[in-house]
Amino acid sequence: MTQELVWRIAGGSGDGIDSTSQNFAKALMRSGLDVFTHRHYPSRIRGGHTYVEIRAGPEPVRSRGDGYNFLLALGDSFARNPQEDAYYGNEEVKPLAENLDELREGGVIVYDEGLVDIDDVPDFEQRVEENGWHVYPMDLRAIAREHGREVMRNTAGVGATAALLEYDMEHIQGLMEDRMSGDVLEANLDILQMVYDEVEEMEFSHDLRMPTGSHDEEQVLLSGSNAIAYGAIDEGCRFIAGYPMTPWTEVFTLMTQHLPEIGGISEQVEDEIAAAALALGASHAGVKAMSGSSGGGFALMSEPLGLAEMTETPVVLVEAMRAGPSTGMPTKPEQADLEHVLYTSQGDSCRVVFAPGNVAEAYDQTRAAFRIAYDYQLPAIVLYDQKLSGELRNVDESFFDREPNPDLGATLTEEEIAEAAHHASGKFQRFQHDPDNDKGVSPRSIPGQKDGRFLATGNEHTPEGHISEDPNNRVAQLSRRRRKLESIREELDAEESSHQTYHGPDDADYGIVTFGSQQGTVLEALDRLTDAGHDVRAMGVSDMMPFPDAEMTEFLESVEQAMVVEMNGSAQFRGLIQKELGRFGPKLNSLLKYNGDPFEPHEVVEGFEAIIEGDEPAPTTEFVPAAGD
Amino acid sequence: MTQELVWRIAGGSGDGIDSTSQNFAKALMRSGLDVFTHRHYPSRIRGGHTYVEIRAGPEPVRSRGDGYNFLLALGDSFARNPQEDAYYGNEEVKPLAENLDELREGGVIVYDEGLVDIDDVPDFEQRVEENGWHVYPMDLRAIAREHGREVMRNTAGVGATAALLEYDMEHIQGLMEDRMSGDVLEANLDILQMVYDEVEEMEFSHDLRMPTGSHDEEQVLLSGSNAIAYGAIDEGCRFIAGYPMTPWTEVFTLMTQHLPEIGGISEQVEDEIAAAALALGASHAGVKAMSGSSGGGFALMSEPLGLAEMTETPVVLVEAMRAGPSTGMPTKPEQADLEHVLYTSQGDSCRVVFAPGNVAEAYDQTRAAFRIAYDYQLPAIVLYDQKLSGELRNVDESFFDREPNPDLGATLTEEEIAEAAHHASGKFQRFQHDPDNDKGVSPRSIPGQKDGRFLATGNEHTPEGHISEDPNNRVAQLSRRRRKLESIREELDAEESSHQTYHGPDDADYGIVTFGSQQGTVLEALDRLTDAGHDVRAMGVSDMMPFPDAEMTEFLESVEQAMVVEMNGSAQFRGLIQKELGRFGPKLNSLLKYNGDPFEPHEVVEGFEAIIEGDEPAPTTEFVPAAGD
Amino acid sequence: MSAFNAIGENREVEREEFTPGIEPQATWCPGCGDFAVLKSLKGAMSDLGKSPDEILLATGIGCSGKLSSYFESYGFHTIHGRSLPIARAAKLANPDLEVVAAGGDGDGYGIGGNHFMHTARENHDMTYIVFNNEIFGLTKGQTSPTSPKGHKSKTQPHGSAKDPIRPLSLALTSGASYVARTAAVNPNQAQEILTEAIEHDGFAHVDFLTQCPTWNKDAKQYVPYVDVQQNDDYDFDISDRKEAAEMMYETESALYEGKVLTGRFYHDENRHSYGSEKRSVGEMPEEPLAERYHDADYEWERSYDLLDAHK
Amino acid sequence: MSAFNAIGENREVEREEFTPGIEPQATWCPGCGDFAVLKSLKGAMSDLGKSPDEILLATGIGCSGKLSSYFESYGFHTIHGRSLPIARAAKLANPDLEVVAAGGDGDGYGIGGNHFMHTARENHDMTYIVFNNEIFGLTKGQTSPTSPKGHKSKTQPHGSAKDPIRPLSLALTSGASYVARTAAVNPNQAQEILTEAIEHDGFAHVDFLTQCPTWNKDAKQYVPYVDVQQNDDYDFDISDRKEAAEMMYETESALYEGKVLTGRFYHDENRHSYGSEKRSVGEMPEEPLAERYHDADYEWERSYDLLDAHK
Ligand SMILES: Cc1ncc(C[n+]2csc(CCOP(=O)(O)OP(=O)(O)O)c2C)c(N)n1
Ligand SMILES: Cc1ncc(C[n+]2csc(CCOP(=O)(O)OP(=O)(O)O)c2C)c(N)n1
Ligand code: SF4
Ligand code: SF4
Ligand SMILES: [Mg+2]
Ligand SMILES: [Mg+2]
Repeated sequence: MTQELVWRIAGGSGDGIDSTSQNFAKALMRSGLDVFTHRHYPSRIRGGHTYVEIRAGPEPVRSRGDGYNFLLALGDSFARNPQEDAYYGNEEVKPLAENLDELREGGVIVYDEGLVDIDDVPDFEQRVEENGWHVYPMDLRAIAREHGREVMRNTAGVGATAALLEYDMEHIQGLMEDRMSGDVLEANLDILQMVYDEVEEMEFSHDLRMPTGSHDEEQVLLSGSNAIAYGAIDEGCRFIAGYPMTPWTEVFTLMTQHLPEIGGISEQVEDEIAAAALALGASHAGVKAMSGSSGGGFALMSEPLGLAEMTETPVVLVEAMRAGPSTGMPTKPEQADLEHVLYTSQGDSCRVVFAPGNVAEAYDQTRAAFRIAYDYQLPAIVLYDQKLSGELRNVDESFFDREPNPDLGATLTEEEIAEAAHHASGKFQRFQHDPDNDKGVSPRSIPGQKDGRFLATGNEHTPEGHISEDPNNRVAQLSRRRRKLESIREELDAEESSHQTYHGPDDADYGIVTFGSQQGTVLEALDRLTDAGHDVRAMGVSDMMPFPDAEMTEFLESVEQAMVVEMNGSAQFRGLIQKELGRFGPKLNSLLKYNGDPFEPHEVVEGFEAIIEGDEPAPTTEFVPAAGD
Repeated sequence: MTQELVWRIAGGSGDGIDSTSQNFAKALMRSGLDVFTHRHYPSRIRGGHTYVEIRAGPEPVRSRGDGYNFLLALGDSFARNPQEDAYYGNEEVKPLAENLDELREGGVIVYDEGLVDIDDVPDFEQRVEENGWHVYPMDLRAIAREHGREVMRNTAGVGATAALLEYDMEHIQGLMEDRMSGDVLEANLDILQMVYDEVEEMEFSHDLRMPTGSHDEEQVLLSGSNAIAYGAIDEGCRFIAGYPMTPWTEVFTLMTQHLPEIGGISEQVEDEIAAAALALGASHAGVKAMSGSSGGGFALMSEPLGLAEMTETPVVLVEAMRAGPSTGMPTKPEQADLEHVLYTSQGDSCRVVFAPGNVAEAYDQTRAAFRIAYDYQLPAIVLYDQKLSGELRNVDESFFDREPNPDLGATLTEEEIAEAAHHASGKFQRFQHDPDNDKGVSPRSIPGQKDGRFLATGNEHTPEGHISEDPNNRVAQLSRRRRKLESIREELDAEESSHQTYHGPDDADYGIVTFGSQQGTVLEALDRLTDAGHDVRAMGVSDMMPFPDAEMTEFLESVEQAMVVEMNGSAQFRGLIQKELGRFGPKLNSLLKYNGDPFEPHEVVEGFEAIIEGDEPAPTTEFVPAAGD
Repeated sequence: MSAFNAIGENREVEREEFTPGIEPQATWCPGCGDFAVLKSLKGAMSDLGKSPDEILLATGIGCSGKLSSYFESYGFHTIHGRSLPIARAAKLANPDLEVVAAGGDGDGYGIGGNHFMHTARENHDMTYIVFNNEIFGLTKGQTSPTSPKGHKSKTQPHGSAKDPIRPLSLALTSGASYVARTAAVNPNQAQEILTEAIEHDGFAHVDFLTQCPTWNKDAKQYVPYVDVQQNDDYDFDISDRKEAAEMMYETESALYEGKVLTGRFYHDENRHSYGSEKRSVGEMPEEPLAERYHDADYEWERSYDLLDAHK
Repeated sequence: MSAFNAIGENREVEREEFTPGIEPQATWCPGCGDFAVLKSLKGAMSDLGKSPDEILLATGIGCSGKLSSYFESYGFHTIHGRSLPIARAAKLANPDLEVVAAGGDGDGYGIGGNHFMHTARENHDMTYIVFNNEIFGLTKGQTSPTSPKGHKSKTQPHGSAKDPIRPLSLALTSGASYVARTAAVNPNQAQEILTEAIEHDGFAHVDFLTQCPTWNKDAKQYVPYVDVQQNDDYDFDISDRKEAAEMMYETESALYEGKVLTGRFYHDENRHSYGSEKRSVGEMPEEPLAERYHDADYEWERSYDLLDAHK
């Protein structure tokens, strides 16, 4: 029986690939499978090589596979006329031509012969033969035109997929019925049926069939961006300010769509400096607030971020990484903003940074970010990337059945304020040198509260907030603010479940360490390495600041050598480990990738083998061996 | 004979302390002494405790001393009326009261009894007695009023100083004659004489006398900011754009005053984003250009900085650190922007950062920054701080007798462009994957050059500059850009003289490491430690990026333990060492200070003793021991 | 019951309540116009019966920005140029707060110019006071966006080559619904204008001429001043955009010819404030959001109830 | 001899020279108004006899920002909102270059609004083309500063509560000395206006209506358009600031009532450009700075000669 389907739908930007694939993934989920999606698209509104890959099987799917086994190659409606030596190549055939390299042996191809001319695909016949591919040309466009409109060729393609895999159509039909109505629904259902019938007539040469599975409970399909937005909502965040930027726009848009319905406020403002400043203003006035951006937009938040640190204004910022520097490759994932997010803004950093490893962690860690930001009065940042942002996974519905937490954290009631220390000037001492708790947190009042007035300032300040350059006050305040980070680390260490994930035997000889969105890929690779007889253990790290020194030390002490896997060119995460621990450098090897595509499991496997067997790693990755001791 | 004078002049902001002390320092230099100044002032325009300290002696002076031995306490013309529990205390007596803690035993005090009432200085008589101070009250204001104007009390104070130290007045008179004329000069000379005569009548109880010395050649007195500006001018920098911010304003103002005279352009613009962008625009158009800022202003340059990296636009930025985060303490020094400057802006950093250790290095390293920025087409940053910015030292005039270098670096002439590779689209290939040199540098054309047109873009791009998301092109371009850093490291390593300074025996057991402006203080402390029989060596580091891995490794391997001295609260420089080398953490101890005052030599001495003898370090510093192994 | 009992007390408030019970005393230079802003703001708030705890005063960075240190209320001394976005969000979060933003001419028309334009455009219900001393005070006297052409300073040694910006006209063009100019030398007018500005339901921009004797000019140079409402030479309708625009243009030009015109220049009582616009399209709750966090009975919405779309 | 021989060639330049010899073909959507900007700019430059190597085209980020990819010249595709400060510095560095900046309405009036205001104020000799499609195109259709009130988008699901900004009025108030609006649907007018704008010695702002059929509206919605110079209903003097201001106000309002007014709105031939102001106060050299680096005979000044003040 087929273990997994890895289905790729390819076409042009603006051709509806995204929504078609999302619906298909949902159908697969509904029929009992676990699913995982991966998006690839250009920074262009119309046309250009785009695909979405869905990996589905009866067992939990954590990552892309290596390659895929079913290609649905649609046309690109906005393909440009090719010319010789063209920058963008022949776009008309890209939905087919660009995807062949990764199609597994024995894979299935359905392409729209109405739009794609295989004569323009170099060496097509030969490659088909060499790889034992099964090719089914169909005039999907014609079918769509005949029974509905041209855009419905996506439906036709999905129908063909289902039929070829002998997949029960009811899930797809059900979804259409949920999403559409009237003539549009009719036409789509017709097309689906037409194609199904047409395929039934055909002869199949392939063995691939839809895997089957079942879920114990109701599932929901959602992306990292959904999960972040939901985490924020469940923590009582009711204010967001932002400015669009790929891929952060997804979280911003989701929040903007939900907030008015639940009595919250979303503001699209003039730039990201303002966006961050608004979030601070709203939080200061007593509302749980967030902002966020990507790349250059986050860079513009650098100064307000420091203001939040200095005024101890709670705020959550999200940063969705994409390939940099500068505008870089706006729709491609990378993990190269780690150092930027940790250190941008003048002065000693006093912030929290979490890098969730999957959809569920994105939800959990967004909640943790809010909790900590408000309890400890500092900025907390959720650092993720273009990959996690758009990656769909199924999660148990019950996972979300939790209590909301609108608690404002370290604040006082008017009664408490009346009891609290005030300075002779009349001001409430909102920034005490030695607050009662040993966390370094001095509770705040909210504007409008009686006798709670104080000054929040980005200058160094006395307990009541007045500007001060007194050296003793300075030391008391700065060290208290920094003490908060230690308290947070203690709190996180004391929690039942760590934000770090481990996989593999405790006593393994070798380690693989990664952070953020590459977690799933590394775990997948780990299984393969273990199957291949390697003695290896993996760690996925989410706590970037405060850093989990103890956990990381324990892990690295337990292994002889470790490989650090990250998507950037300067080994930033490895640098962070070295910085924080001041040792282990000679044990660490780096596996880097920065071509705009996330790691595939086989690349991690090959990278690992390069360490212990001295093999060449995959050509798309860069291997940086440990420093000689 | 007296070895050194450490003279402190104290008063209010806006009372001319700065220029008076500058002139006095110059007089001392002219009379053959080496001098070094230290400024302390509040973030306030008029009034508030201000002092300038001049250390002068026959031998080179590298740093402040511990304490000082002569106080000239003037009045604060803008002192506010004190109230009980006042935030700002009794400002009228601050010029005297605030300075007593650091006055050495047996020191001399001259105060203006016209303005300062010693009854308001707590325990004054008692402290005088305990410390064996020699106190000379004089009504300086009255003398000034009588012979000129009240502001001339500074002159009277200088006269009193000279007389009490039996210093030949001619140097002071000479300076006045160079700077003033007419009635003003007359009045000042009169006052000087009056005071001199008056003091001659008095009985001296102190032994302190002006030290004497001589210089082999003509000296010039200048600050770190002067040195940076002159380094820029000598490298042919003729364009600066900026926005005022303390302490960067000094470099900006100096350049703005000089540039029009030498046919350059200075632009004060709407904000720092624009300032950095203008510098890029001017450089792109073929002019050597710079910008800079401090704290929050530099934070705003984050996004343009990344654009410079991606478009390979040469530019020099200077960052003058002050105490942060946020507005912090605007007039106080700190070294807490190191990580910010290294990593701000999304994506992998590709920049050069130098942190000069003294006035001469500030000049040299600014030149190096320009040379490298233009040769390697990237942003180079000179990172210094409020201390170095305003610190005056005497330097041999001949030090500046060098050739200017207006070379634009890696550029082509029209003839060379004609020969160079062009793409079929007509564009010059300004971003070749594999340029002829092995440095990773692809030479550029300048707009207006025939057939040199190309596209500079912050997106990832092809050799001719067109936007591209092609994975192979991406890898070629990003790895080439990063290769430049390696080439620079090689170039720096190969140079005759390293940017790092060493002091003490090669085979010492212990090391002290610091960076930037604390160099002189550490060297001073080293001498004391050596005198006290410790076996210790010091290293002052200037290359922050690319980091001098080999030099640092050699140094740390040679010692058993090392102490890292830096002015911030999170041990950023120690973190950088650990990050870069991945080891030595267990050997490293941190000595931190972040109260707004730079280190004094004795604090470094005490910190060191804390390591090897387990003593308590000075209470103003924080000692962070090595991580257990 | 509100969690914010300082709000809407509507009691007699003495102007002394806005003076910190003890120091800090203002560190402005002797003769600085900034004192007059402090004084007139205290007077206006007292006239309006606002209590210190219901006011949020957000300031920028500059000598002017120190206003929040010397005016007793909730204060937010922000960063250079960013008082407006912080202030307007606080107003959205809790519309019951009395929100005032203030800063210098460099702060507001230089680095913060874009926020000025967009906040005015959105017509947030708040007052914005710009201390216009035609100079960067705190950084020691550089040319500012309102410094006259030809103005010499350390960063413009040969005199500025730039025409100054037109703050009143910019406010009007951008969409401010109340625009006035007053001067430190005329504290009575200043207090009246600030009172009106605070009462106005919309974005009220007050360009406040504050002499800087240390770097620029002293009070004398702003005298005599003319109140355009009091002077027969100036006859225009402040509710008429076109007439207001012309009067502003003249006023802005006149300043650099030594003629100090002050007064109300524009007042549009009909334009809806941003809060009410936003509420009317259903993008802002009727009750102040900040109250909700103190309402023990509020049933907080959960993502669990939004999952249907994901099934 | 100049080091920049492309400058001032003054030869016949075919518009095809501004088309890259081969791809990249524009990736704009079919029917996008941006094609018209490209076309009219090519036409204008050809009419003016400018050669591709003497032009620097600095663009922002957005669909509009891709102009520099498809127009053959020196190009600088900068970052979002920052084309103006980069462009104006290039002009100061080498005044002989023909400098054009371009970007979207979000880029220029949103995030870049402050640079717009200050560059206009300074009156740099350059042309600034704003592709005004009343939307954020590249980020997929969010409301922009010129989107009409009530405009619905993913980030304004209930319709924008904000009044749009007034780009022409802002340019005028800020100090632009040439202000025009043209439209993609009127390529002939566009080419003429761009030609004039480029020829103008000062800051020329062209608000270019570019339909975005993908997210906003298609070309039909900009038809019919009226050229205010060609239509007798509009009689005003483009050299008169006051009349221009009123016409702009009307034009801006009319757009949202479906009436597309285009043409020249303001032209001040007397205001000196920033470069000439700066030269006249002695803060800018007469010869282009960029030339100096290629002058083998130039005696570069040294700090050594400035040390007198330090002795
Ligand atoms: C981002 C940033 N840039 C620069 C500064 C330095 N700075 C502080 S106040 C100021 C300008 C002061 O002028 P203005 O806003 O007119 O206020 P004034 O002091 O005249 O009241 C500047 C440039 C800063 N604090 N932050
Ligand atoms: C600092 C920053 N913020 C956000 C973005 C994302 N972004 C790219 S283009 C764009 C707006 C596009 O709108 P507009 O300027 O009107 O150009 P158009 O695409 O409509 O031509 C935005 C927000 C960015 N690149 N940089
Ligand atoms: S410098 Fe000028 S603005 Fe600042 S306090 Fe002094 S007088 Fe006032
Ligand atoms: S999205 Fe709109 S502006 Fe962008 S290319 Fe398409 S039609 Fe043009
Ligand atoms: Mg000012
Ligand atoms: Mg647009």
